[in-house]
Amino acid sequence: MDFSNFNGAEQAHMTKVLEKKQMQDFMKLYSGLMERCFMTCVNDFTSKSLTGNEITCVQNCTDKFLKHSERVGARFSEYNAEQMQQAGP
Amino acid sequence: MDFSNFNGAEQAHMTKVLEKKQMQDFMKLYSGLMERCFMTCVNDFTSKSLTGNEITCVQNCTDKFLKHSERVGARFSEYNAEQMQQAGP
Amino acid sequence: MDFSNFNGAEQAHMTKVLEKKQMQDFMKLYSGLMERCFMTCVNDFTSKSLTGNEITCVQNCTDKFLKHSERVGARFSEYNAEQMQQAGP
Amino acid sequence: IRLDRDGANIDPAKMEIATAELDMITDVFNRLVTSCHAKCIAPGNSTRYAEGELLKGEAVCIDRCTAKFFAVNKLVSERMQTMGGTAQVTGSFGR
Amino acid sequence: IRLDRDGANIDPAKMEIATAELDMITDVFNRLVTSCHAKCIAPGNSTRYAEGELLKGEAVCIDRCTAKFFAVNKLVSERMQTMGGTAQVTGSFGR
Amino acid sequence: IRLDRDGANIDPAKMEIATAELDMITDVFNRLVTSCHAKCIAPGNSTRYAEGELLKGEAVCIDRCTAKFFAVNKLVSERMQTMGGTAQVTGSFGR
Repeated sequence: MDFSNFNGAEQAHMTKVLEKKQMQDFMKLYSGLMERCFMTCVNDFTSKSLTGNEITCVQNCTDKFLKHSERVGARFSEYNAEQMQQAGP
Repeated sequence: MDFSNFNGAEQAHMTKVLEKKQMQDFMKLYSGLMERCFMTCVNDFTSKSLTGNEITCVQNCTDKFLKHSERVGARFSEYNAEQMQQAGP
Repeated sequence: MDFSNFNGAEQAHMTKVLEKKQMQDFMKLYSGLMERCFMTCVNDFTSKSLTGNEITCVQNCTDKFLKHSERVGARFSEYNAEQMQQAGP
Repeated sequence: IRLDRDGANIDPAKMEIATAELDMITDVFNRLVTSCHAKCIAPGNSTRYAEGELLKGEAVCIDRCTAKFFAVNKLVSERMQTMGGTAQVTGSFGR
Repeated sequence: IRLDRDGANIDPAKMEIATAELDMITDVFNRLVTSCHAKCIAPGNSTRYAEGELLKGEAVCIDRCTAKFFAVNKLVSERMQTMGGTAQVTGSFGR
Repeated sequence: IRLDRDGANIDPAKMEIATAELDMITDVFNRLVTSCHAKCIAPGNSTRYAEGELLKGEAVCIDRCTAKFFAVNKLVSERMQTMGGTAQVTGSFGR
């Protein structure tokens, strides 16, 4: 995204839009992660409480998903920077 | 959700937001239910009309999904009420 | 959708809503199609570049999905027209 | 009641209902595309996407799948009215 | 600060946060319905939807599934705070 | 044309396009995260989530998966332009 041809008011507006979108994204990432780890790790419904194995699995699943998402984000940024440079001045 | 620190105008605003959201939720539930029951029950494409078995399956699927969703909703409300009480005064 | 009981201002408003929705729809169709063809066609991660087979598969997947979506759209229009006629004057 | 530039009335409630109806139609259409793609295109192909054309059998399947999808739509909608689904479902949200 | 018809203050930031919270609750509820449906209703049925009632075993499963879903919700939420997840995740978007 | 508090112009059409572009980027990013998670993390694990670290093989897979995803993005986008996809697709909606 290139906002350089935006005036001050337009940049301020887009910053607000971006902030709202980032909050929504974070919530969606959170609930998506939770659903995914629940579906993968929890398979025993003979009791109401999580087993020790399920707890470990959910914690690892969460850690791994966040690291995965961070790594993909890094590659995504590099790619966008490259694209910007090729389009550049 | 605790709206007790909202003034009258703010409560009225949130009530409108809530009503709109409930309508959207209902539509999403409806189309999700329909897609799910279609995918599960309809597997024969040698004709344009539903077979007797397919009709029964779709009706049962709909009934069961609504009852499921109702039961989950009841547990969800209980949980939220508990959480509210623990946070409470 | 029947806009015949809308006045000029209301029709103009809905036309804008429709245009925005069509742009969003197109983007969603695009990204959905891309995800689907990626998931189906790309299964080898021993290298960074697409193989010849993967490229052919993605192109065919894209072509086929667009033709599929076009055909479904045609049936959908016919169905809506029928429904409108049955409701009609 | 809002006035547009030309002074004509725009009824916001009417606009909201029309927009919701449009959202609903779009949602149903998207699910129709996805469902019939899964039923007619994806599975039968052991050689995945060997061609970009719709095969004869796929085209026939799409037409039947679409017709059955509309029938299910009608069936579910009737069923939910019989069960008083609307009240139950939105009521079950616990708000 | 906006004034409504009666002259009362509406704080837009407060409204935005409340709306986001509502969206979050709805999203979690919808995922709960879908997940427990997949765990308790869909798979155990070899004869697909032979009846429209919830079977005894299904009802018990729903209650336990819901309890476990809330426990996972709490676990993941704590885990993300420990990892400073918020900063990492939104920061990783590269904007 | 709208004026903000400081009297500067805000072009609504420009804002709408920028917002749509942002939505698009977010949507693609989310699908990228999901797709490469399915390809690189989920399936290879017979012992499901025995550790919270990314394994060496997973990290390498993520990098390649991401590169291939961008290549598919480019391929599909070119293909749709060749087919005049835009017109066909939005035109097929029957409105």
